[in-house]
Amino acid sequence: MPQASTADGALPRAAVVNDMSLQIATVNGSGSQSANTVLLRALFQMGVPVSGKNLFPSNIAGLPTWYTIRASARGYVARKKEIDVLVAMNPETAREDVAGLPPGAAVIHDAPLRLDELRTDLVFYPVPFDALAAGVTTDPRLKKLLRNMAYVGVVARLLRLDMVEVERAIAKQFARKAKAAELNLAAARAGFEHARVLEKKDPFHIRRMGATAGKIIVDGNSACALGALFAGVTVVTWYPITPSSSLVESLSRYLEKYRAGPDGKATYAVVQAEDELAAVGMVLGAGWAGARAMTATSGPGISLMAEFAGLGYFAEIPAVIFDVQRVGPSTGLPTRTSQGDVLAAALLSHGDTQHVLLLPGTVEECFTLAGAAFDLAEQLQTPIFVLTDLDLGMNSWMAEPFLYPEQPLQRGKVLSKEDLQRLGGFARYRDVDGDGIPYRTVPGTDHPLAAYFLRGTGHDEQGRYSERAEDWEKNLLRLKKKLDTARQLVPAPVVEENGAEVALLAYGSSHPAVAEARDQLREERGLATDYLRVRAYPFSREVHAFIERHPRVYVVEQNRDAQLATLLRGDLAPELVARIRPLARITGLPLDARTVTDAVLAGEGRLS
Amino acid sequence: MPQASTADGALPRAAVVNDMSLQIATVNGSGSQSANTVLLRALFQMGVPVSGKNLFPSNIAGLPTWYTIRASARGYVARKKEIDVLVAMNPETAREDVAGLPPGAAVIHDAPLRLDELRTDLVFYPVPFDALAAGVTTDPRLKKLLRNMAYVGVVARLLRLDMVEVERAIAKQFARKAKAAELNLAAARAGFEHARVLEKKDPFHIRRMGATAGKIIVDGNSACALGALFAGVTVVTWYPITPSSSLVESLSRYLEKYRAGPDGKATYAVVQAEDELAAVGMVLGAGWAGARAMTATSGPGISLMAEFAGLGYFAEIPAVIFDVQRVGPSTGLPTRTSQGDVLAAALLSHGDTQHVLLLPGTVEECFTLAGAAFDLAEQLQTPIFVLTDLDLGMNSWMAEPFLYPEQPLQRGKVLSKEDLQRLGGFARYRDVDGDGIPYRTVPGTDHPLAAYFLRGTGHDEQGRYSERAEDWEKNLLRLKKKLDTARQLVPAPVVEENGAEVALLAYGSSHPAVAEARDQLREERGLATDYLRVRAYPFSREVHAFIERHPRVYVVEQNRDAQLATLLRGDLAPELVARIRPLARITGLPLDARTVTDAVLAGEGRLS
Amino acid sequence: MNDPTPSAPATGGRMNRLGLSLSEYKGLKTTLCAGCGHNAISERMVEAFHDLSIPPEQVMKLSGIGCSSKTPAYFLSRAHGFNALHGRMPSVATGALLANRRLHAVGVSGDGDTASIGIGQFVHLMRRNLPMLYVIEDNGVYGLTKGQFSATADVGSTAKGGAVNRLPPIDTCALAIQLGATLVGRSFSGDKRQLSALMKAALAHRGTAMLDVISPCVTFNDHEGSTKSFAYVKDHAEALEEISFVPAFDDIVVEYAPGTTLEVKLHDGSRLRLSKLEEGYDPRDKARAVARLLAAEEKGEVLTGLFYVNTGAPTFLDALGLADAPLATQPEEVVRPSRAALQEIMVSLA
Amino acid sequence: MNDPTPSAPATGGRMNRLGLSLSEYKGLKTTLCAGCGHNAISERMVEAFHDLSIPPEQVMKLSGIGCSSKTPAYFLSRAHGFNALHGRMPSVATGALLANRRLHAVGVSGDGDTASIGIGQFVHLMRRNLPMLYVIEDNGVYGLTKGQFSATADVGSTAKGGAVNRLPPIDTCALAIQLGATLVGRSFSGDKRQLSALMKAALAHRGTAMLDVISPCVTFNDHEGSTKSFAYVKDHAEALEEISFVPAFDDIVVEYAPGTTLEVKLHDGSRLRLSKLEEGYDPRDKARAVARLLAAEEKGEVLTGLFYVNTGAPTFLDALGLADAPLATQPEEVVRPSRAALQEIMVSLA
Ligand SMILES: Cc1ncc(C[n+]2csc(CCOP(=O)(O)OP(=O)(O)O)c2C)c(N)n1
Ligand SMILES: Cc1ncc(C[n+]2csc(CCOP(=O)(O)OP(=O)(O)O)c2C)c(N)n1
Ligand code: SF4
Ligand code: SF4
Ligand SMILES: [Mg+2]
Ligand SMILES: [Mg+2]
Repeated sequence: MPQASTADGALPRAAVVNDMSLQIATVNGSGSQSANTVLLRALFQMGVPVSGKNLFPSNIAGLPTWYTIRASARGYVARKKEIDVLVAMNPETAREDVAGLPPGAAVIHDAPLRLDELRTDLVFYPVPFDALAAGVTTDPRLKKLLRNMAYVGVVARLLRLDMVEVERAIAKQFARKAKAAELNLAAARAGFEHARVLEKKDPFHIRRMGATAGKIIVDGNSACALGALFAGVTVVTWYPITPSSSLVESLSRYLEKYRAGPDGKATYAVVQAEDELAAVGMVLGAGWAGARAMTATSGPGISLMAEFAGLGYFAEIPAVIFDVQRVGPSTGLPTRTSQGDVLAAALLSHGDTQHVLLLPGTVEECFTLAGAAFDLAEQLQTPIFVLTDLDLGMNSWMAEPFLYPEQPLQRGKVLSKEDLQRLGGFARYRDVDGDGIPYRTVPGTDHPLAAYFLRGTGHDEQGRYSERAEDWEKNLLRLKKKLDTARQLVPAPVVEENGAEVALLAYGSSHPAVAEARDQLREERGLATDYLRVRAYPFSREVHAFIERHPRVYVVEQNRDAQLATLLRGDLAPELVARIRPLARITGLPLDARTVTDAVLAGEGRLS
Repeated sequence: MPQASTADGALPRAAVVNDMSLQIATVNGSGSQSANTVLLRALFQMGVPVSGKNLFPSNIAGLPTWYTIRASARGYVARKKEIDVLVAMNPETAREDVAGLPPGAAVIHDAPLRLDELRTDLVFYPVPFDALAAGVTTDPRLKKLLRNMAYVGVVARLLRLDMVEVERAIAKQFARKAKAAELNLAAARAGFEHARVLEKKDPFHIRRMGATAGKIIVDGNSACALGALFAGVTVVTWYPITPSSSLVESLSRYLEKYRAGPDGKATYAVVQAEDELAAVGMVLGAGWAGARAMTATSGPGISLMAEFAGLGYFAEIPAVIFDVQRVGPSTGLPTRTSQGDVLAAALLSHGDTQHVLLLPGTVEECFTLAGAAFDLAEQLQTPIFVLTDLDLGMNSWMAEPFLYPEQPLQRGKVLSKEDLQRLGGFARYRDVDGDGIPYRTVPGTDHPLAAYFLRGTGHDEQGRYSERAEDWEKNLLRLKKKLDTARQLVPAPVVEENGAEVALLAYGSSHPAVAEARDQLREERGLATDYLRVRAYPFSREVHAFIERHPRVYVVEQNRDAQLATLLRGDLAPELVARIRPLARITGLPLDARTVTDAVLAGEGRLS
Repeated sequence: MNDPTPSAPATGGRMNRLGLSLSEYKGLKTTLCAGCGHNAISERMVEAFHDLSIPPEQVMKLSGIGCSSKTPAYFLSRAHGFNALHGRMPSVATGALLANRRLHAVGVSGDGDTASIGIGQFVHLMRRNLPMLYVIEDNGVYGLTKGQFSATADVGSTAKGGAVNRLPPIDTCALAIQLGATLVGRSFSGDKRQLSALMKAALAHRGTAMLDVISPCVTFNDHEGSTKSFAYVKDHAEALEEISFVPAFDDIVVEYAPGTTLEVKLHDGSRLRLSKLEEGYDPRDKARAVARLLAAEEKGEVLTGLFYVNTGAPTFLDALGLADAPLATQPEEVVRPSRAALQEIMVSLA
Repeated sequence: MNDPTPSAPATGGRMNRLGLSLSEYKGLKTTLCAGCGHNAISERMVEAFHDLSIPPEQVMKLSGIGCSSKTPAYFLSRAHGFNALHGRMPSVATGALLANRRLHAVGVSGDGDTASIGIGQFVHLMRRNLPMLYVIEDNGVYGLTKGQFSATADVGSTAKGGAVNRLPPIDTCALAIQLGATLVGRSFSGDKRQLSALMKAALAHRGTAMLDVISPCVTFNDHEGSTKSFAYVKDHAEALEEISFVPAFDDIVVEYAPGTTLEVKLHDGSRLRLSKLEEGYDPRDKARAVARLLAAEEKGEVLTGLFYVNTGAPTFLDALGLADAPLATQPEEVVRPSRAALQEIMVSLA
């Protein structure tokens, strides 16, 4: 470990090192985003595993916002239920924020708030932020803004961060804005200097370690965007909606930079559609015409795409739809996280419709599964739904650098002019290979037999309109077979197994909380658990096999209706159904480990 | 039994009496509807149980159409798999139609078609329809049309119908069009007369019986319309779509006739909206403002209503949505029947959304459950989906006359000005009574505390915007409780139980086929079965209890994905799940008993 | 309402004819950005209802989704409100008025809510001439989702992120006139006098009254494109590069005479050319109104005023022949036909 | 295409410049009613593509849902077709052209498909000036669902069931011009000469070409309301009262000179007043075009001709700066950035 160059070198006996949750309570629009990023990065640069979560309201300015940074030597990145260190900048919520803290927590607060009068079991550090900012600038607007960077300095000294790393982080943050970098640096230093007068009375310390070397920090939306970029997406349509907007916004920036063609022109199109019906309609039009096309949305958009989703399924059109889930039903909580669209997406549309879902659980998987989605869409000729959520999509996560995809793009069964010449024609909806997947042609294929007429109405193998009972039944059963084929093509689950009796099954952003809960169960209660993380629907055979090996399987998810558990109940052999123990919770906050641990213990009858 | 006054009195020994399926094969637009209705009515007037099913294409004129009349002394009204008597008027399908007949069937056909050359195991009756029509009129257009009534006459003589009843039926059909009645009568008589020359060689006979006295003939769409009419519906919105259009068209006519107010003005509004999103939006606006409001649609419309359905659920707005199901996915087969929207409707919308479904199985229940839907919508303050289908909705069914509803309209928990005065205000989303159902007010209530702000975003008990985790969780769990309350309020299942080990479970228009299949199983194979007909979702406790009493429960439905069985698997105690045996089929044709019988025998390992 | 004697409208006075003070027409505290044009519109709404002595309990407030669509919470707390779905307020308003034709309905929407996702329902609402006031709080952007272009953004305008809009704006006023709305006007959120006058005219009108109110988004909007604007914000952005900071602005207030043109400097330094219809303009000619709007657009001016009014057209509710009493409160005896009626129907089916 | 020498268009001749006969542009046999206006439009479509020597494999046919939307099956069997959802063809067409800008796109819609459920996507398509031919086969009713009114039905017209339409029609041409379509015209299904000319002009145009083709529904339509019409059908209905009977009609064919007005008697006895733009009309003035349309509407005339054309506006694909080669066939080397690119990005995130 490198030499710690914190403000004070020695650690007190009861020190809690590199294991804390720091929350900054502000109002949105007050400009704290850079400050929080600087704090996060400073920790990261010190080699301490971190994660950052923004809890923001559904408006633009003036409402309460909380940013939480977790530092964890053990690498836990789930939300921690307790806050250890609070930076209280918002008068409106300060009292409630303080009331919610566990005994022993530390509170850095704007001095005029007088929070120190509220409780005696906490450590309070009042700071005159206005005065600090006034020392840096006279512009009233800037003053308001620089209060934020001032708390960074205060936090840095109190938690023993290396101020050099804070300064590096500020330099990175304002890389191309010299004046901004200078002002912010001054504010941070003012905070750092002021904090000398504060007597450290809490146990929380940061020490340099080496756990982040070579890692990146990225949000899931950017990771999905990169996955699409390297999967060669060419048509991107969208309609803005939180929390998916930044996926397309980030993708647009990458496309501009990395996808100008040889003539300088765009080898992609990004279109802001008039609504989600149009966005998905464009994707289907483009997919039919041979492009790799995608859209990104959230719950309300998914509902609006229902009719087109059925067309895509039935007429067999490749498409990729990202659903960055937020809390529903209805408009719900647009800035809170959930896994509530699983059932809606899996069954989206009327009639006997079923879709393929991909469920990344980490930012690395956002990258790889986004890429896989484009391959699968063309291989299976069907819409693929990639389900992430606000927590995974918009928050900051550490990751190993993404690996360059080694496999060439899988474009599926597309017949060329030459194929048609050789075959003397084709039947668009015939199951030639026994896998339920037919062959297709794309418009513009220069052969008189290339064309077919795509429709959402009943058709025979040639794609001709048909109302015949046999044609309908045959086609629908082939589509079912195709989804069975999908079980083998989709990403297999990730299994951690050691012969335990109790198993956990989870997916998506529940993963970090479950991973941590398994440690808690084992370390605190001696309860060993096996773990399967589902990454796709329809379920691979491995999912069934895993459940066969475990008498009790807790299915952890962030919704009310135990949606993945419901899909499992529908898919499992009936005698296995009783093994499924739904463990579904929805509050809009990212899942924390303690909730999982307690629920499993309750299920096992071991809650003390 | 009244004196049979058929053309010939005596019956041959091998006669098959009052048990046949008669199919008329024409093209649509050729004007056979009146003729077919006359045939159906004539049988009905002779006291013979009948049902009539129209199998028509999704266009306006010129494509094959089949109308099937089943006459059954035992009262079976399901589609019969075999056709006994074919009237072949359509040159395009005649050969295939004949090929599909079982040996011994009779074929009445247009003489120039020369069908009698096709098979030797059938009875053929060639008829020169053009010549017959020419004897009645010289107008070429009328000639074409009157060929239809001519086959009525031929059928009447061959099957030994009482011509008096045919004539009565014609008189009823053209009650206010003397000239039309006259021409049609002449055509029917011409056919009847001509048929003298045909030597009866098939065994099929109709004899007068007394099984229809006091009954009515009606289609399910009209029955639903009447249910809505007598439930006091005031706002009706729609967007035309087969097979639901006739529900609203019929309702409009009844409203015009029976619902002019004292001042002659309309006490209802029927609005053809610009699409289904608008149709359901209007219903929610009207329901919020205190009206009994409904819309009717089919699959594609259900998909388009997804976003609003979630709002209705979450903001708790009464609404009634009729889904007359047709075959999906996508545009599918617009003129074929299915039960394919069960899952889509039950879960319609993103997030944790769940809806109440009513599932009428007969035209009587179309009437009563349509009425119940309006009560439930207001009692539960939520959208109620009434699922029928093309078979039930558009075909002709016998029924007992509908009974006048004795219970007053149930308008649910609505607070008046006086209530508010007394209570000193209210909280819109508070669970006052412990049943999950809150109290509401309607706009225009003349009290300063009456107003609340309805929204699809998170809210507290007062309806105020809230992003608090506790508010969200509490509200969502209350909504779940409300759906639990619904279990007791929805129509209970219909149970026929006699201690059998094998049980059938069905719903909606599968009922007639299942009822007949139970007889087949018992009579042909000695297999007694118990039977539960589900009439609503969420399932009442009786459904669970029934399954607890039966080790093997075949769930019969007309879709591919065993949709109701899937809901059952999600709702049952896990150890009961293995009892469910899905028996799902979808071809677009109404279910027939033989298919059910064979599938049950196969399931029981008793297929010979 | 209870006082049949005509009296001067209570503008400015404490109490209106119903004896209600202005504060009894207020709503919750706004959660929009300081200086947002939408707030000014809410204030005018409070005044208009108060001054016209409309009982708040007789009002239904409706909206879609967006910053603008939140505003019904910020006026008339004593009126029922329905915050619907994005772009779908028109259908909800239609249903609500079908249920209770006696109530006043006011719908608030944004330019994204109306002209992008909601243009379909907007077109059909205008066509039906449903009696209600429909207000577009028009800022050319999606405020709530942080500044993407809406379908009323000007060609060439630049978003905060740097993207340039290349699609022509939809003129919702020209559209409304052509489609059948019977009172159509445009104003600016900062023009108290004109906006109040238009609102009161609209509330008094029987038929669809559509007001497009230009209402700058101080946080994300940029009306004239990158060359001429961002003057103020740019300086500071240079210094701070802090995208999560939302500066607070004061409301812009303007006043200018009929027939004149006024250049307004917006918070971001961009300029808006408002041109007010002349005093003698006759708003009864559809074709002329549309022509004037097209001409102003060519000149790069935002024409304001009352463009079109037609007091003779039947409303949708009239066309439907609805009973005078609200459908929602028709008694059971009226809405459930008699035993005899059912009997008659059963006989017809026998 | 393979022959660079200019030659006279092969109108009427057997073979076109590609050496293809008319029959190689045909589609399946129609399943529409005999005499339906839509069939005549399909025939013109076959001729236009043939005469312009456009290779059928280079064409994409798109449509929504309705009798009209079935017609792409009845022309150009050798072209790929996409029969989309009701009212949603514009978005599908947009996506298809984004994927392959080299192909010709022709969209066929109905008045219900466009002006009722589809008006939202229509508005935005027009606004984008997407290079395609958009044809509305306009009969004022929903043919396929048996005769309910669409949003282009005239006020006062009567449906077969007896209901009277009370809502004003949407003029899709005026709308398209106002919104940004760059070639807009109207014709009548029976006017072979005018319709062919318009279609060919439209197919040659770069930008959104919108043609509203009045195309009577012989089975359900009634253009002028109960007083003046139903003459023929009524007699027979009186006699037969057979709603399931669809009589077969012959195609209506008309011919009339520019600047004149023609009264057409439809199958149901109703009359349609077609008025053709005069020879010297200048179709480059937006405001004038809209004014002419509004004026004709007031007179109860259906104005036909090429109302507006603007050859200078950038298409949507131009505005997006798309590569010349189709996006659909860009090779992997182009669409998947390099290893170095990923490396650079990873460094930026470290
Ligand atoms: C179906 C759906 N799609 C997207 C969104 C996300 N969304 C919320 S508000 C909004 C745009 C609002 O713009 P506008 O109507 O102009 O209102 P403003 O905020 O500018 O006042 C969008 C796209 C949503 N709520 N629902
Ligand atoms: C979402 C949806 N709603 C309703 C329908 C039923 N539908 C089919 S065609 C049609 C109307 C067609 O009218 P139009 O576009 O004018 O075509 P036409 O048949 O008159 O040529 C309707 C309402 C549908 N297919 N999809
Ligand atoms: S973001 Fe714009 S529109 Fe929204 S509240 Fe702020 S200033 Fe108003
Ligand atoms: S119903 Fe009307 S629109 Fe449809 S095919 Fe027949 S004539 Fe044409
Ligand atoms: Mg806006
Ligand atoms: Mg039409």
